[in-house]
Amino acid sequence: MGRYFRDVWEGIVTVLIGMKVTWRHLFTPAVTIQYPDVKLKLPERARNRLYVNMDDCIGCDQCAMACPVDCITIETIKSTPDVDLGLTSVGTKKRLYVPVFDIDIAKCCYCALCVYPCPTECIKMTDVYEFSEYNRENLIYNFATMTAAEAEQAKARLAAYDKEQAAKKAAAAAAAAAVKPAPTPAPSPNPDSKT
Amino acid sequence: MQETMTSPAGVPGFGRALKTEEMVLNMGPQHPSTHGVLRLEVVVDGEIVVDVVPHIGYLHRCFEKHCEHMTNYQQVIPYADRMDYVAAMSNELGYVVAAERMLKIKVPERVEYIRVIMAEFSRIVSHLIAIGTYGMDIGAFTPFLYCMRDRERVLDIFEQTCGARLLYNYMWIGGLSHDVSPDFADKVKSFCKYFRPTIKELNDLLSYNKIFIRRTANVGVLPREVALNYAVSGPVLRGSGVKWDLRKNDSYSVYDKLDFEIPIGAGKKGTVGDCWDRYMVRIHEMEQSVNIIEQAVDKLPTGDVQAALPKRIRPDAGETYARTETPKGELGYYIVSDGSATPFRIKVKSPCFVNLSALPAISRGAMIADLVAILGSIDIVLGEVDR
Amino acid sequence: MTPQELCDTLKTTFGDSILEIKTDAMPDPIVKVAAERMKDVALFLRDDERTLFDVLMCLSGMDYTGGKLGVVYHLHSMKWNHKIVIKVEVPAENPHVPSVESVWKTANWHEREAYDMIGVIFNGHPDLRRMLLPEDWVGHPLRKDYQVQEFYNGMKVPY
Amino acid sequence: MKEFLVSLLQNEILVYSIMALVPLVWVIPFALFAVWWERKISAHMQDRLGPMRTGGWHGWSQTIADILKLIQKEDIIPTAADKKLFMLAPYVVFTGSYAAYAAIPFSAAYVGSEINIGLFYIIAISSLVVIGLLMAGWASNNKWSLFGAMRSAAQVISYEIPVALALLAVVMVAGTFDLHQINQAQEGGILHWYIFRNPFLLPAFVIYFVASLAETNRTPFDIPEAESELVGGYHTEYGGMRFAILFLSEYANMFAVSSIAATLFFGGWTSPFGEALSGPWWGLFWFLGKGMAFIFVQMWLRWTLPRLRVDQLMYVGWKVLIPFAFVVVLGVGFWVMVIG
Repeated sequence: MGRYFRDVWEGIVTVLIGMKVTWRHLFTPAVTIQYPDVKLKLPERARNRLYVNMDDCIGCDQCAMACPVDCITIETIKSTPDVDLGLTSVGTKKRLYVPVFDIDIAKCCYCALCVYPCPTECIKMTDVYEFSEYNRENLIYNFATMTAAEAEQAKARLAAYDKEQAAKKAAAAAAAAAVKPAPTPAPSPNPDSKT
Repeated sequence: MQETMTSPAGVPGFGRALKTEEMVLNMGPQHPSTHGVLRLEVVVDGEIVVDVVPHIGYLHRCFEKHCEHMTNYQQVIPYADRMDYVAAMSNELGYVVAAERMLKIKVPERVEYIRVIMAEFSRIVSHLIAIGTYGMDIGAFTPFLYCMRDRERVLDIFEQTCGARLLYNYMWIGGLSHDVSPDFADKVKSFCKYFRPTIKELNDLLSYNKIFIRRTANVGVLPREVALNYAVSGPVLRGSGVKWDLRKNDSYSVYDKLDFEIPIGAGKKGTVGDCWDRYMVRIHEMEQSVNIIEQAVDKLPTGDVQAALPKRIRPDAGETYARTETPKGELGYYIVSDGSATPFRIKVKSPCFVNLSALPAISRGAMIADLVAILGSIDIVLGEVDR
Repeated sequence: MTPQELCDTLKTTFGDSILEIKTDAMPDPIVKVAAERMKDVALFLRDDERTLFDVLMCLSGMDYTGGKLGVVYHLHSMKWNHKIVIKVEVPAENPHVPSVESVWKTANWHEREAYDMIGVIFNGHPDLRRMLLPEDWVGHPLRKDYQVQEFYNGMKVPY
Repeated sequence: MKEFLVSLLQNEILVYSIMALVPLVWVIPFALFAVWWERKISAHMQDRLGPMRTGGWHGWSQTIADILKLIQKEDIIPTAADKKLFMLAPYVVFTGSYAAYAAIPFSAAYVGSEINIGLFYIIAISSLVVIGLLMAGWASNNKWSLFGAMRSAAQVISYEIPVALALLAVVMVAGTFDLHQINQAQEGGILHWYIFRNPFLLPAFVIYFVASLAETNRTPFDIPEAESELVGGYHTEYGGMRFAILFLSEYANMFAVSSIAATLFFGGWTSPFGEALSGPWWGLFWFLGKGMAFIFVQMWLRWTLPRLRVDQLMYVGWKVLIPFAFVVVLGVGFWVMVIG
C-alpha cells in the first residue's frame, strides 16, 4: 500500500519536474535559424561541391584513381612536341590535352580523397552546397575546356605525328639494318606520361 | 502489474481460458520506430507478442564486396563511414586500428589522442541519437530535439576539424586528414562545460520520469547468460551487468592512459538487464566520454599528424582481427590480405547485427509497445546491420 | 593459457582432426580444424574449464579461391581473456560445415550471412535462409568468381 | 438568446438551426488556431521556431494553408476498406464531439440548449466518439488501425468512469445537472468558484483533467494513435478531407473537455473579480480564456511526457483514478452534509 501511494506521488512529482523543464525552455531563445534567409558560415575546411581548375590540370588521372566511387572520368590526348600547352600555376609542364574531365557529382561522396593526390592542387572542394537540379544529367559536371573540334584536331595531329614517328622509326630501323645490326631506340614523344 | 504482463505464460489460464487467434503483423520496412528499414514479422496474440522474426537486408550496400574491389586500403574509409552513419568516427577508428595492426604501423602520439577525442565525441553523438529516438519511441518528443540540439554542437566541432558533418573520412591509415584547428581545445572544453548540465536536464525530463520508468523498467530483460551466448556487446551487454568494455579490457589506442569508469546496469528501477538499464548505461557513458575528452585534450601532445607511410600501402599476406568499442558495441574488422594493394577479404562484425539477433529472445511475451521500447533500447543502425 | 598451451590442448584432445596450428600468427593463434569435427571442437572449447570460450566474436565465411571455401571462427573467453581463431576449409562443390548455432546462439545469424554471401551450408542450422539478400536471389556474391545475374524479377541488375 | 431570435425570426426551426451553427463559428477557427498554437508551443518548448513563413508574422496562416491543401487532396479509400463505414466514420466522430457543445454555456447569454440534465447529456453524447473511432479503425481494414480502434474503445470507456465520478462530485455540491445553473452558482468572484469552495473538489478537478486527457487521446494517454507504435492508429488510412475532419474533431473534443473543466470548477463565464468585468461579452471572454488555458496545459503536457503502455493506462484508470474518485465523492458528500 505504501508503495502504491509512493508510486502515485512520484508520478505526480516527476511530471511536474518535467513540466518545469519544458516551461523553462518555452522562454529560451530558439537555436534553429531561418535557413535560406540566414546562413551559417562554413568553416574553411568545409567539403562540398568539387571544383576543377582546368588551367592547372595536367591530366595525370590520380584523382580518378583515388576516387572510391569512380565518379571522375578523365580522357587525355598526348600533345605533340611542337605544341606548348604551357605551365600550371605551380610550374609543372602540361603535356596532355584533357578533352574529357567529367565529375558525376551525384555519385560523389565528398570524401576529398581526390584532393590530396593532385600534384598541381587543381581539384578542390568548395563551400558551395546548394546545387540541386531537376534533371539528373545536369549533375554531371563537364570541366573540360576543349571543344569537340579541338579534341578531334589534337587527335588527328597526334595520329599524324605517330605515323610520322613510326615511319621515321621504320626508316631508321631499315637504315640501321642496312648499315649495322645495332638498333637505336626511337625517341619517345612523352617519356614521363604513362597515359 | 508489469511482471504479469511481460510474461503471459505466468498468467494463470493464459491461452486456455479464451479461444484466441494469433495474428501476423508486419512491422516495417516503413514504420516510425524501426529506426530505418527493418522489417519485423510479429506474431501477436492481441497486444502480446508471441514471436518476432526480424528481416534485414533492405539497406545492404555490399560493403564487403566493395572492399575487395578497391584500388587501395585507404579507399575503404569512406565506405566504413557509411556503416554506422551516426558514429562514423568510431567506424573509422576501428578500421584504421585493424589496418595499422596489419601494416605494423606505429602512429604518433598526437594522432592517437585526437582519434580518442573524436571517437568519444562520436560516442556522445551516437548516444544522443539513441537516447533521443528512444524517448520518441516511448512517446516523448521533446528530449529528441534537445539531443539533436546538443549533437549539432559536436558536429560543428567535427566540421571545423575535417570539413564534414556526418561522414568524415578523417582518420587515415597512419594518421589523420587534418590537424585540429588552433582553437580546438577551447571549443572542446566549452562544449564539455555546456554538456554536463544538459545531461542533468535530460535526466529530469526523461530518465527519471515515472511514466518512462514504467515503460522501460522490467521490460525486455536480457539476462547475463543469454547476453553472452548471443555475444551482444556495448551498452546492451553492460546493461545486463557485465563489466566489459574493450577500451579497458582489450585496450587499443591510448585508452589505457586515460581514466574512466565503465557504467553497468544495476537494476536500479527494475531487473538487471532491462531497457531502463541499457538506456541509463548510455547516459552514464556520455558522462564518462566527457571525462575522457577533457583528459585527452589536456594531455594532447604536439607533433605531426601523419606517420611515415610507404607510397603504396601493401601489407604482407596474412590476416588480422581487430575489435574496437564503438557506441553500439564491439566492432570487429577481419582483414585478410594476399599481399596485394587490394584487401582480399574484409569481414565486418557489426555490433548492431549481433545485438539485433538477440531481439526475438527478449521480446517474446512483451506487448507491442514494449517491442518498440526493446528495439529502441538495443539501438540499432540499419546501415551497420545490413552493411 | 598461453596460445601455445591452447593449441597443445586442442591437439591432444582432437589429434588428427587438428590439421594445422599457427601460433606465431598475428595477434592470436590460428588452428585449422577438420570440418566434420567442428562442432565437437566448438563444444569442447566452450565447456572445458581451461578454455571456456564463451563468446563467438565473429564468424566469417571465406572464399579462398581455387575451389576452397572456408569458415573462420574468432573466439574469446570472458573469464580467461584469451582468444583463438579456428578455421575450417571445405571444397566449394560440397561446402558442408556443422552448425555451431547450438553452441553459441549468436552463430545463428552469422551462419545465415555466411550461407547467403559465400554459400557455405551449415548442417543442423535451424533456419538456414538468406540473411541479407532476397530469398530468390541467385548466387553467392562474396565468392570470387561471382557473376551478378542479369535480371532479378524483371529488373535489370548490373548498374 | 433563443427567445430573442424567436421573436426576431418567428420560426423556431430556423432559430434552432442557427443556434446549432453558432458553436461551429467558434470551433473551426479555434481548431485552426489551436493547431498553429500547438506547433508554436511545441517548437518553443523544444528550442525551435516552428512555422515562420506562411502568412508573414510567425507563420500565422500555416494551418489555413494546410487545410486548403487537405481539401484539395485526392479522396483515397483503400480497396480493402469497408467503404461506407470508412466514409461515415469521421462524421460520426465529429458529431460526437460537436454535439457536446449544445449544452455548454458559452456565456450568460448563450447556451445552445438549456436542458436541465446538461452534464449527463454531455457524458452520454461524447461516448458517440468511441463508435466513430471504432468504425474508422475497423473499416480501414488495417491491422494497425484496428489496434488503435480497440485501444481507443477500451480507453475511452474506462475513463468515462473517473470522469463521471469527478463530475458527480460537482453535481453533489451544486445540486443540479444544469450547466447554466452550476455556472450561476459560482458567480461572485474567484473565491466562489467550486475549486476553492470545497477542498475535495481540487482532487476532483485533477482526476477530471487527467481522465479527460485520456478521453481526448492526448499524451500521455495517446495510445490509440501512438505514432511510434501504431503508425497513426485509427486514422492511419485516412487522408485529405476525412483526415482533416478527424483532426478537427480531436481539437473540438479538446476544447469541449477544457470548457467543461472551466465551467464546473473555475466558474465558466463568471468573472474572477465578482461584478467587475462581467456581462455577456466579458462572460464569453472569460469562458474562452479559461478553456484556452486548459488547452495550453494539455499541450504543455503533451510536449513533456512520454506515453503510457496500454495496460498501464488501464492501471491508471482503474486502480488509481477510480479509487481516488470514490474517495473524493465520499469526501464531497461528507463535506456537503456537515458543512454545507
